[in-house]
Amino acid sequence: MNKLQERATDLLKGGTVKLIIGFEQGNNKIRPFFCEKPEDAEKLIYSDDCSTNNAVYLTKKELIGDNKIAIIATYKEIASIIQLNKENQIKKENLMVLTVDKDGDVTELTSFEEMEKFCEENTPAPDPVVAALIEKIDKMNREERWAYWKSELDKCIRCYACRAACPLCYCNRCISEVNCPQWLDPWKSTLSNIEWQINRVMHMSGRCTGCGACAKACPLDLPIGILTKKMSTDIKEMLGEGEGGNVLSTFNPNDKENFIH
Amino acid sequence: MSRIGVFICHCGENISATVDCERVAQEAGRLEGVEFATDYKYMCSDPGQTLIKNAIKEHHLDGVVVGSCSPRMHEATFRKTCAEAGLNPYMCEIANLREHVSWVHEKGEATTRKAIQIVTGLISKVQRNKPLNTIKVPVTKCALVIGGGIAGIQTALDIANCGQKVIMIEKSPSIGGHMSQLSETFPTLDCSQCILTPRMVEVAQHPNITLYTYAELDKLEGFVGNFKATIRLKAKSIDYSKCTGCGLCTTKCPNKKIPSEFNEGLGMRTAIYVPFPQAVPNKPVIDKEHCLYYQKGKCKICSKSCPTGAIEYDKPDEFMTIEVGAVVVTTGFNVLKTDFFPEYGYGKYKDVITGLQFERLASASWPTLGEIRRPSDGKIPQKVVFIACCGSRDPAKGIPYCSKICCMYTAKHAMLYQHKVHGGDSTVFYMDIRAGGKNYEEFVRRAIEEDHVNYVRGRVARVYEKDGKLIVKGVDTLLGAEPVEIEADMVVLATAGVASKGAEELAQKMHISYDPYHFFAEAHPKLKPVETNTAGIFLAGACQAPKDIPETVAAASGAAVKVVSLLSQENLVREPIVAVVNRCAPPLFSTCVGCFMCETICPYHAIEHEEIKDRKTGAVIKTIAKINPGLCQGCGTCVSFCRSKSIDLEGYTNEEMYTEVMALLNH
Amino acid sequence: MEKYIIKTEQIDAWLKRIIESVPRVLAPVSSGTKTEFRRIKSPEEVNNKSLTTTVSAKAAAFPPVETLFKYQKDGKDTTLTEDSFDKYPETVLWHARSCDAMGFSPLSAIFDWDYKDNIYDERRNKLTIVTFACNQSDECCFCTSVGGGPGNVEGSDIQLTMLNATDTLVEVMTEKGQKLVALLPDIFQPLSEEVDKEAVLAKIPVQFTKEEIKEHVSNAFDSPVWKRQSARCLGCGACAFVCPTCACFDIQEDAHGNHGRRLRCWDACGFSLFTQHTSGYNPRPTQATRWRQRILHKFSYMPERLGVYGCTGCGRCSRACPVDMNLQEHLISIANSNHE
Amino acid sequence: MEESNNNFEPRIIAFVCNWCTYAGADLTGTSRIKYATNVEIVRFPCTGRIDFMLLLKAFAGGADGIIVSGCHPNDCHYTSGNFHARRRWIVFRNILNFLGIDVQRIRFSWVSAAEGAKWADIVNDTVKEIRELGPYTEYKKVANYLDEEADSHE
Repeated sequence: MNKLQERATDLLKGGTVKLIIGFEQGNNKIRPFFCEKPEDAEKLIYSDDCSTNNAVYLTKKELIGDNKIAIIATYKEIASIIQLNKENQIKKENLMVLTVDKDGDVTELTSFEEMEKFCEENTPAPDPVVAALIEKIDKMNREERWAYWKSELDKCIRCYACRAACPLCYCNRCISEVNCPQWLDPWKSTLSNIEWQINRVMHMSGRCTGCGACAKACPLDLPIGILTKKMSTDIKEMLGEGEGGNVLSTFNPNDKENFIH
Repeated sequence: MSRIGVFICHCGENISATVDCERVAQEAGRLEGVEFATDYKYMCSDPGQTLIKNAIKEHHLDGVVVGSCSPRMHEATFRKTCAEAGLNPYMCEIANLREHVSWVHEKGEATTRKAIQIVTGLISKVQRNKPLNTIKVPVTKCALVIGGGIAGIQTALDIANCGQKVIMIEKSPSIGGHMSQLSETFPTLDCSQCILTPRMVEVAQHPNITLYTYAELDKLEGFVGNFKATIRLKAKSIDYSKCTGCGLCTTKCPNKKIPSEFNEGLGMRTAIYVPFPQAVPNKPVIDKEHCLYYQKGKCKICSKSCPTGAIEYDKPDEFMTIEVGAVVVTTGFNVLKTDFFPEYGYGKYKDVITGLQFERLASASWPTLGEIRRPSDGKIPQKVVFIACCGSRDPAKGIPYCSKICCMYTAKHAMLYQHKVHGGDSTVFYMDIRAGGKNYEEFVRRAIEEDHVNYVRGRVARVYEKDGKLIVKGVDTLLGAEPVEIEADMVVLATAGVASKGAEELAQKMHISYDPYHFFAEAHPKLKPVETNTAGIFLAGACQAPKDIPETVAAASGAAVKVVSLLSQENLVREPIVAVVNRCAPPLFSTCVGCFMCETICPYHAIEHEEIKDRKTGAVIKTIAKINPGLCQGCGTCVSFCRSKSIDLEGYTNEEMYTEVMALLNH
Repeated sequence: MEKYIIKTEQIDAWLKRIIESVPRVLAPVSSGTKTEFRRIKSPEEVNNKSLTTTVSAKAAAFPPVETLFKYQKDGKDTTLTEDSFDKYPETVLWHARSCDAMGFSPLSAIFDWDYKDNIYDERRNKLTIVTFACNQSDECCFCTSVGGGPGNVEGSDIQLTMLNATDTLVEVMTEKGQKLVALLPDIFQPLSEEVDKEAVLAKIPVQFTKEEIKEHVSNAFDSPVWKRQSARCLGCGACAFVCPTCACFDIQEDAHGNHGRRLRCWDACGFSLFTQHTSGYNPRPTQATRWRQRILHKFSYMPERLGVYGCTGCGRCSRACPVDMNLQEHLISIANSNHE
Repeated sequence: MEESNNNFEPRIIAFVCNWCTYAGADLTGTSRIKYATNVEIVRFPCTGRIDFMLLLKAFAGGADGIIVSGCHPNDCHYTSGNFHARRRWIVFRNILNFLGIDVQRIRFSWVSAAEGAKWADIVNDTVKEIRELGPYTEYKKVANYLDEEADSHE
């Protein structure tokens, strides 16, 4: 057993935590793993190749209950945990955040300061593919952009995997499920597919941690991740960093724009 | 199925001249859910209103759309009409066919078409409207006045004289504020204390006013009509029920070298002290910072000398919670100290003083009995220079605004000096003379023409000492920027009026806004000058911006009327246009997920946390947002921000607005 | 059943003729990194290399959204209009797989269970399915474990099997299939000698039998297995939307004031609101209960009530799942369990 | 359906706040300043209340152009609603633009209760501009998804 598995075994045996959310080897890919029994700890692996952001499970009451749990976290999970905490969605006293370094050593991040520091030190390099695609679309004229997105989003089957995979899409009732009024047509249509993505991006404004789980979850591999990425980059440019990941519910009297006459 | 009534007003010919009102009514009548539609010459007239009332009753209407002038004109009228006929007034919508249609378009098909569209949109909206009831908030019939200067005194007396209770708190040991420090007042030169002290006494003796001096606001919670204020009663170290105010202790106190606040540091006081002879209450407090007993543990001379045994050293600060319906903030201002101006002597020349210090020198209650003697050696200054706009109107000093009172008091100072020092020579350096006010300009002219004060338009570059004289180097811009140099005996700086110390902190405690200079912000610069953005909190006096006494008193009386009109109501009746967080059946209870990102969006701090608890165990199931209807003003910013659409705005709900937009487009 | 041999290089000519003759031909087309059934205008558009499309072929007869009827209100009168069936085009589903073809039988069983769903039936009847037998497979495929196979002809009107570099076996199962052959009859050579079709098919090992699964799950309603298996499930609808047999739909109103239409659109039992009552009560309150429903419906309720299993082993759900909820793996674990 | 731009009459919905722009438009009326009939006003308490979804819905409902208008910065009746709205529009407009939605069709403005003439100008300018852009056909087309032959989507 490696150090992670040993630590996990100890935590579960000693009853420190009821559950450890981590990773295991799945079919050709790394997948989330819920480890409840010490004897399962040997299945735990550490990898930042998992397409899922496991912080998504931290807001699922049916899984967590009021138990103390541990999460084996990569940059993605930690960035989301920080944001979830700002949004009052985390009970810190019930959550143990564990990271594994290059040597396999397990470290517990006990405070949000430590988590912030971890994120600063481990910020992944931007995805060049995403950047290239954004650049490509930025260079298109408006008609081309519309044609591009119309054809891409026309494919969307509205399975909402993008929503389900996002740790920050934790609403009990999503706007897509509101029917008085029916903001979004609940059926697949080009318009409501586009509107859905606009809503997703607006709702993520300033909150998105850029983990990319939405895009990776899309069964049709639609380029929806670049929407949030583009929004995050531009928001920083247009409005600055925003306070506490909270861009649309704060303001600066000196916000600059050039389109209000 | 709805039963909507549509009433199209011709407004004489104001609407019907360009809109085919009859056709609008006809087309509206064909829409689904419309039970009755008609047009009439003057819908707001008595017969017009009767027509509406009769139709409501006869056709059992459950919603009304009136196509008429702007809702800003007659919405209240028609809502009242509906209410009189038994229909909930919020089931009435106004289509603006006059200001937005007939008056801005030529006669024609397009104009009538637009009128029909607008009416159609509102018919759809009103079908989604819900009956709303005005919100009643009980009112605690007592006002809190923070600050006992002239603003607070005037406010408190006006409120109290209307029969309402007032609690006044003042952070210093006596009320009176800056006005009590002044010598004479412009433009009449009557004695400040003579007009003020009777009012101070009146405050102390008024049956409706409870005065707490040496007291500060610690916390303010609640909302209009229902504030809960926590007051810190700073320990005075004296039992006022025993103290007779004989003053023996103050004569015995060994520490006599403490700069007196009242005398702006020009005079000294003891550690146990009454700030000034006319103080209200006229009983001492112990200044712990300078008291030998508190600092070194030894002395107690005051205690030994007190004939009634009123000294109590060990009493801590106390906290008192009071419930009030309204708050008036009258915390006044400060003036910049001279050390703010290195070019004028850096606070190092004793004879460079502020205007407020000059007030003390010229005051009849000063040891010289009003004879002007300079601080350094007590000589009568033969040459005095007054420098206006010290800091004010100087963005480089961080004070771009005009302090407003300086022009007048500088004229007054120069005049007083000329009156008191015969043959004295006074010069005023000024940028502009701003003497707007009743008898103000005449006053300044008098100083110049009758009292021969030398007014020089120009700025002073430097003041420095040379051979016992203060050399004032300036420029006279009216004489072609001619340099001017004056050898003065004393220099008086009209230093800028600034927000009082701690204003920012106080504003944050009360959730009221303030400007970049920490002056408190009024709700509207013209139409709501004494209101703040927080309902139930009012402003008066120089805490809002530099103000002179007449202005302060006027504002104070204005604020008092606002308070009285609020307190005279049993219940506050508020428009029910407020935001609400939805509630639904368990296990969800509300679609609100409690992210509380809406908290920062609300300008009124109306969003609170509500815990939903298990009925049996009391365990918290979830925490959701709750809008305090007493605080919410109905802007709806939270509504459009909420991601899960868990907040809605009564009167402008998501469904109502969505339906109206879609109906306008006939979609 | 008729069997022919066709030169592989001539297939495109045949397809071209089909495209010219049939109003709508759907075939796998590359779409970004994925392959999907799309309407094609020429044989070149077809992606012959793909194993399966992400989304199944069910949309050919059960589109993601379709109009049931339209209404127009005039004052107090309402007029309903149903779409004419002529609107539904004759369609050829080209280059489908056995598992796609097999999927239409559970779909039909659901839509025609008690009430005959005319709209579905009409679309289904106008559909001719040309499958290509699989000579490759991936780790998600398990058709052989649920009664299908890479060369299974159930549901196909025609099945093509590439025998070698030049020759393709053509098995014509139905009259509909025969009609397609008749479009270019000259290229089809009658089969002169028996060919070994099995030899060229992908080898997909049988892991369990569907009957075995049925027996296990039918007694496992209260088993903890559901919670364990579904722990990582995110509750999206990807598996249901790509599934060839998932037929859950929602009835929606597309209302615009005085006119509108009633629609049928895809829904998914994995969504938490799928069974949410107006009262707030949800009989399937957790993902575990929703996962159980999914498995039981396919492997217990459907065979019991409709005599057909709701799974073709196509593996699409496993490929689409963002968290690797591998159906085959879960079914193997169920098959190996002892009624927990 | 396609109209030629010459006799094309755009449909424009104006989303305005009650305290500034609505009152400003009232002043346009009291001042008897004439403007184009193509704009219909929807009254909101504050620009902060204007949901970005309503703008999208207006396009979906067939609007060719949109006006959004409220109090000038620092003049908001509710202190900061317009500041919040401004941020929202900055982000929203950016996203729409990236998606290729024609942001030229949304005119944002500040019109105070005293700017009756400005309101007339804004309406006339917007109508002129939208008339030049023509009907927003491409958006209407996706909005009418179900009108298209449904099977052609597959």
